[in-house]
Amino acid sequence: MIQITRDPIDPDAAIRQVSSTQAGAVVMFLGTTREFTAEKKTRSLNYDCYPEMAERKLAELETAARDRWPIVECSIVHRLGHLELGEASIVVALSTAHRRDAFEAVQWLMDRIKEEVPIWKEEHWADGTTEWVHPGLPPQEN
Amino acid sequence: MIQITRDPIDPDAAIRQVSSTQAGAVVMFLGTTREFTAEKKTRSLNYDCYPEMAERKLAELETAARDRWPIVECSIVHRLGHLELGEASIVVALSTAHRRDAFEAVQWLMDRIKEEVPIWKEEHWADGTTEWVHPGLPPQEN
Amino acid sequence: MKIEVRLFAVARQLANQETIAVSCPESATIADLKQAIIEQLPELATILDHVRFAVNSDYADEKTQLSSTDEVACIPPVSGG
Amino acid sequence: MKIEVRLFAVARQLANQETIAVSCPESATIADLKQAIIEQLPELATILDHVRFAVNSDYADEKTQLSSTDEVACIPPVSGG
Repeated sequence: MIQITRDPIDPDAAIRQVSSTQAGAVVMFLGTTREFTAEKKTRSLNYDCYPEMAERKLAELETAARDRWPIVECSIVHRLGHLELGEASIVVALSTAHRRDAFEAVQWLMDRIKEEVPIWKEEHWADGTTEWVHPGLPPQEN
Repeated sequence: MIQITRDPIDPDAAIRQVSSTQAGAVVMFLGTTREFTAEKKTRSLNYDCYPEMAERKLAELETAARDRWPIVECSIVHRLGHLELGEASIVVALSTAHRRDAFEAVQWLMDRIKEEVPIWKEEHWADGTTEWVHPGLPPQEN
Repeated sequence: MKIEVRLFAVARQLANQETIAVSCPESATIADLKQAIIEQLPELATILDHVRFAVNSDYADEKTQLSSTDEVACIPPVSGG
Repeated sequence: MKIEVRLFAVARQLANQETIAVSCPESATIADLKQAIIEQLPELATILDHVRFAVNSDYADEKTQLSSTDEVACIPPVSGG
């Protein structure tokens, strides 16, 4: 199941959704808003996305993961909008018969999501400035 | 935090316990009771342990994991006694600043727990027979 | 033809618009579109070497040909997850 | 001396006891204890090549020396998690 939402993420709902008597292993990744990046202090985050393409890319990645690993159930939820420190921006949870497949599949999904899915994070630094995060892009003069 | 308990495992409590504004990543593993092992059908499981040593070994493994990875918070809970299909026998959840450390640490802990911690699983097969699971031990005539 | 290009994140911030309409020759490719953007919206020039373009919600390459009905989007390096 | 050995899982099932008291020579090692178990409780002989022993909640090896106050446990291959 794929979801992009402005509501707070409920990791327990994701775990319940993927739990199954066909599975011996559930692995969950939760991305949370960290206070410090190197020495810069974050006050909050904002996430924006290209909604049609983001949903499509997430669905494609779920399908590709199911082709590679024997996944029983899979749930990917990404949050948008304003996030306070400690709040979750993403949950990826899935179940497999054996644990190695579950660890590999969740890591692969997270790696691919961070490369391919058109979602962007805006840092709201504690010093009052804001900055869109674009790995590899030279700093912009605004 | 280490816990060995006869109560049902609450994965959400483990996630809340390890979530932190110092961490950007939470990884959780949940081991659940699978219905089929190869073609044999399980009705339920029973877990027993050597309690003093199991708690000590789990605490040693948490310490060893913290020496290897920059873990912010860690929770390991193992269930004992009678488990129905789908119920969880173990949760390992931990948080780190960056996700690769969290994935590595949880996998390492699960591998070590399955080698070193004196806890045993008894299969109650659907055909009415029971069997202690001892990897590498030749089948016993009872 | 006019190509409508959706902008996100720093691209939207630099252009101060959610969508731009770019004049391109017929059967322009993504490479042609980038050249046209540099001429018409020089404020986006600094990022164009580092962005990808999507056509109808799929990543396109420099040689992808465009038609005026395509949904085109400028995708700066992503940072979700 | 008498060494009390705690049994778990299949070991407990085979011996039908939670604890066994094994007669050993003074300063016996784990290897000596195993030999004594084979003689005194032959029903455990089939598993002894595949089990580990713990002394005071730590895994011991064949050469570990025992004293009568040690807490000794027979640890068949574990299957938790």
